[in-house]
Amino acid sequence: MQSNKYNDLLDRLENEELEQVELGAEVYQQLMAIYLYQNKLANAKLLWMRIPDKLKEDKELLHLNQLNLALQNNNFAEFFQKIRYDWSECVKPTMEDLLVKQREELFTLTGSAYVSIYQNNLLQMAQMTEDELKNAVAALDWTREQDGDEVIWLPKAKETPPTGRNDDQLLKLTEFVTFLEN
Amino acid sequence: MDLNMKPSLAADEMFSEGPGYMEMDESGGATGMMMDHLPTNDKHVHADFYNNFDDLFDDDNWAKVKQTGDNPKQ
Amino acid sequence: MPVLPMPPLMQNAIEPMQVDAPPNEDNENNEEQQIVVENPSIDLEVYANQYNGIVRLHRLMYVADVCPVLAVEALKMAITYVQTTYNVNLYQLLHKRLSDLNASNAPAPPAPAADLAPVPAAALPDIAAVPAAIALPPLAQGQAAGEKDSFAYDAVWVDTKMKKAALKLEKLDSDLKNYKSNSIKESIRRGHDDLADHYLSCGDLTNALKCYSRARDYCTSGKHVVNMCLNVIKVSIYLQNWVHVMSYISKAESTPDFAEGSKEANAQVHTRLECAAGLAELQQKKYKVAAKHFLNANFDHCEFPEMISTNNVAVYGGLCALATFDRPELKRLVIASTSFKLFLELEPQLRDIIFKFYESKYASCLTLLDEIRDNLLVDMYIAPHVSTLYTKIRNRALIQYFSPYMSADMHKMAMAFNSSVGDLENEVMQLILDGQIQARIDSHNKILYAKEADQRNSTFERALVLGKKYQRHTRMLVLRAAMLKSHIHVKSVTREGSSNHGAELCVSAGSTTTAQLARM
Amino acid sequence: MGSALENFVNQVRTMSASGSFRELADDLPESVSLLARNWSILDNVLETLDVQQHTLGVLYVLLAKLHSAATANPEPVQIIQLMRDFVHRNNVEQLRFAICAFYETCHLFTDYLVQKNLSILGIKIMARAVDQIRQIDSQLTPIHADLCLLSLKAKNFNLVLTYLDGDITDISTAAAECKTQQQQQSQHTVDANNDAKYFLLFYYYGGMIYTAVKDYDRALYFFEVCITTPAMAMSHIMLEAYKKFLMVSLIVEGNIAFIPKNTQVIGRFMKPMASHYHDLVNVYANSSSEELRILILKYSEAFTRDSNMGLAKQVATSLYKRNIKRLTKTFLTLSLSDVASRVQLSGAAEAERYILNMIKSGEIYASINQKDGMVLFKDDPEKYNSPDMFLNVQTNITQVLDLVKQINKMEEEIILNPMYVKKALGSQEDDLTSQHPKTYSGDPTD
Repeated sequence: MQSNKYNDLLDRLENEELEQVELGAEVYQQLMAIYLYQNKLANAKLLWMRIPDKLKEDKELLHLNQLNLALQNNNFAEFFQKIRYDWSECVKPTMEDLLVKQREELFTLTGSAYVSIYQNNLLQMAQMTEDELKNAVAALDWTREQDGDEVIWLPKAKETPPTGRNDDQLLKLTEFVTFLEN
Repeated sequence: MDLNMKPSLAADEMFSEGPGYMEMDESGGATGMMMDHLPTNDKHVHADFYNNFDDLFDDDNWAKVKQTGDNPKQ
Repeated sequence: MPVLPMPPLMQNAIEPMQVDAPPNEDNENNEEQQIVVENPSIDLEVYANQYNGIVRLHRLMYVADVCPVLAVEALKMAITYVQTTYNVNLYQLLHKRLSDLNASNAPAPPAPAADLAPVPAAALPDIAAVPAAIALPPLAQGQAAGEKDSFAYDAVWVDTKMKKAALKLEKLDSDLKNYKSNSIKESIRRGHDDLADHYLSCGDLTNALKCYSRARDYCTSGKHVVNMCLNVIKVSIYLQNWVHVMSYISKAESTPDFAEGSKEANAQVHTRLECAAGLAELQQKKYKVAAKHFLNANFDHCEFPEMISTNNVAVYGGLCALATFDRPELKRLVIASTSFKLFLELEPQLRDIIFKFYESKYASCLTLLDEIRDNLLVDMYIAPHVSTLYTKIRNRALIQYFSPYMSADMHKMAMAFNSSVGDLENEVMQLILDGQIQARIDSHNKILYAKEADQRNSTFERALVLGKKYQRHTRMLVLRAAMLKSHIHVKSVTREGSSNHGAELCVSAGSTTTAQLARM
Repeated sequence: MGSALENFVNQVRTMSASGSFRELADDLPESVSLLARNWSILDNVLETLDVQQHTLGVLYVLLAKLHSAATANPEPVQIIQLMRDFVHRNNVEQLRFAICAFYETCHLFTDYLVQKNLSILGIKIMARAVDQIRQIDSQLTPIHADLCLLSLKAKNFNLVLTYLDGDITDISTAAAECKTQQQQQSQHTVDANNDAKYFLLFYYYGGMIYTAVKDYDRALYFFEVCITTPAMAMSHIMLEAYKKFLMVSLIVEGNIAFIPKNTQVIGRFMKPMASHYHDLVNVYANSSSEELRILILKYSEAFTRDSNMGLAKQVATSLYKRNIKRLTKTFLTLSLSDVASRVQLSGAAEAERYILNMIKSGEIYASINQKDGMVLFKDDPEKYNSPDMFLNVQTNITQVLDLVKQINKMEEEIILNPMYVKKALGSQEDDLTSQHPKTYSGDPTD
């Protein structure tokens, strides 16, 4: 799956933190970015609490921490606003992945959680322009309604693809059958 | 020691709303008596155990609180 | 104003021991907020005449307590009636209350005094053991017209009655003493009963109870024993000692030759016991059992003015049944019951209510119930239970109303139960949470949908939960075994302090076997 | 080096070479005070010893170094390096002869790091120490608590969680270890309650770690073990665990899960000392968020002093959620403003935010209709017919079967135990004579 894309890097960084006496801001930035990407918000919070005070003035770390707060409170508007930032090289790829992943999750959530939603609320949450919204929604075949001057979207829930794990089931059944036969 | 203990816990008793363990106080009946007449100061132990941590369970203002980092608060 | 134990004036002032707290301190008293009844439609005269003896006095005083409109009339009737008994203290008590009432009414326009403060018995001047004639403040110049004098404080009556009472007491006492000296059982027994009757008339309940029960040792026949039980039951009801009432009922029923006697007398005693049991169960909130007792009463043998009236049996039995019986029971035991039908004829309104309930005409049934509410609130035995019984009846109606539906329009339902949709929503919500209805409320469209639980899903769900619980419990047991094996328990710090010695001194929380096992 | 130290070194070298580790282990405790006095030249002693061959010797030098750290005031990094080197290169067979001393060294090392704010550097070392000393993975040792303390102090739980997740089936205690080795215990471990202390600390600190990472079920399990430990006196660890147990119980179950009757310690000692927390439980039961908010405010000083204020706020949030969940049991649809008023939230907007969060976290199944300003509560979509569910049921069954096998294994151990057999047979004989033979359950725990 996507989310363990950074696991090896993560292990290395976590190990480094346990052994080095003095750590630069960069290790913490990368760790924080990966925790956010893997949605391990509790780890991100604890990481922030153990960062030495003098490093807490680092602008990028502060920014990353605000992203964590936004995610923790499901404050989508603030998250999508704050993620637009001139990230340093060591975290740029992770941040891009994070944006894609969070946007996708937002539309999946809205698909299942809303019968109808005002367009401007959705724009506010996703921090998108109307056009961006249009093509984001195109693939999801949501129906659009006009109520006076208000545009309303009627989202449709995506069918969750069945996880192809019924081969274990098959295995178990064959075991039962063989057991019964002899 | 009379080995004839309570009949083994019937299945439903095990899963009753609150799973009752072996009734320690019945077999360890002596604990009840011993407790009564010991003066209270004997009753408190481990008073000095290390419990000086920041509040790790606060979800809303952990970012603003001035982090004490590792240094102990005493 | 301190909340008074219910009803305050019940206790007779003579018994200082009685003054502080009524014997049965059950929680009924603290639920009792002082109910103020606005406009009961009962005719006090007719109501009071159904009873005699202490019951009439207690009921009249209760009416005076709760119903400002009838207070004066009730007190006056009580005073005239008490004058036919030796209960001097109650007379003084009642008179004091009447004068207070008139005093508080006098300046105000004839409208009923709003904050009628019943005189707490405890506040009365402490009456010395020997009832000496106490000088009462000269009667305030009440403005009450002609009949003022007939209710003026009659000191003469008080003196004569007291002397007569004392005299009679002495006579009965001496009679009893010499009966005992020549030890004729029957006359001793009757002596005790007479003495007890006199105490009762004086309003001295405790001594009356003592004498009646002492008669037990001199009973020579089953009939006597039953008689003694009935007396004790009667006084216990006045004292509201319901546990005592119940025990003597079972004593009476288990008396060997209770069954022989003539069919006639037998039926009467039987009905009397049923009514007493009904009253006791009602006070202990066991409404279904109480209903069953009242339904067993035999209409032709139901003359017990010293305990309960036939109307009471109809009302108490009918209401309790309506609140606790399901439809088949209501039909079989009440509506179709030939014996109870006679009782219901005395209370046509209640009969209509029961029939309307059964015919699911809930709106009119509930309106009728509201109409008779005030009349019930003046009745001292049913008053504290009215609100509970009414809620039970209303819930039962709601459940039966919805049972045939897959979905019901809540506006219609609200009208059927004369309540707003909002209140109905809350009521139905509570019924769903209590598991009394399987339904869900569509609050947006105000429709109530029936909803059966999916058995297959809930079985799977419960099985998985059980599995998790089993695993957690077993893991904890395995850990516990390890703890016992390695003596993990918190010892109190003993003076010696050396760990080994410590372990010996106090018995390990585990059983001694494990201690020996470990030293193996 | 002084002559005394010289023969210490010779003793260590000769006895290690000859393999008589038992005798060496018995003699070494006497030289601790000697070594501690010569703290300044301990480094040279270390140079003469090799961790691999003279594990016991090096251990006692380390112990002495830690004992004298206050006066010697060595460079922390040096101590850390020494300890790291020891746990990685020591010879376990030799170490097994002085387990008590090893436990004590680890305790002192942990206290040293905590005091110097270098807990994070001790985590890997202590994890390695635990791996080394425990005989089987499911054995609990006194130094597990040290690992938890360091992780808590450092707020870094990635490593310790693996030690917390496993089940414990056996416990190694200093008392048992020292008795078998007849070593006279140094002052530190003589306190009768020490083993209980480290046991309780493991479960208390473990409970806190699980609460920090929001694994409340596991946290509840740990706290429950803590407060149901048999006790003749009230341990303050149990008291703090009891307070957190009450709060986590509210978050997980909505009421007090259950407290087995066999703990009079709770009823008589803990309840009065945790009255604020009991008030919290009682008010929570009234399901009024407003009342709860006022109570938490009122006791905020006491909760903050116990560092439980964060948990108290989580309890408050859990009540809002519980009340919303209750609505799903009775309503099919409900306006958002009704939700807000029934659950005492500020308004429809906040109600929508709570509901959205709960949909996202899977706590409820619902969908919001912004146009009509209402929410539609749906049934749990789980129909128990998917392959994943089949697998879930399957794994549950295998777990249960494993547990049953384990219980049977334990029972066999007990039944073969001669002492037990004598007891069992003994009681049946006199039973035959006195009354009819009584059955007995082979209940391992009693």
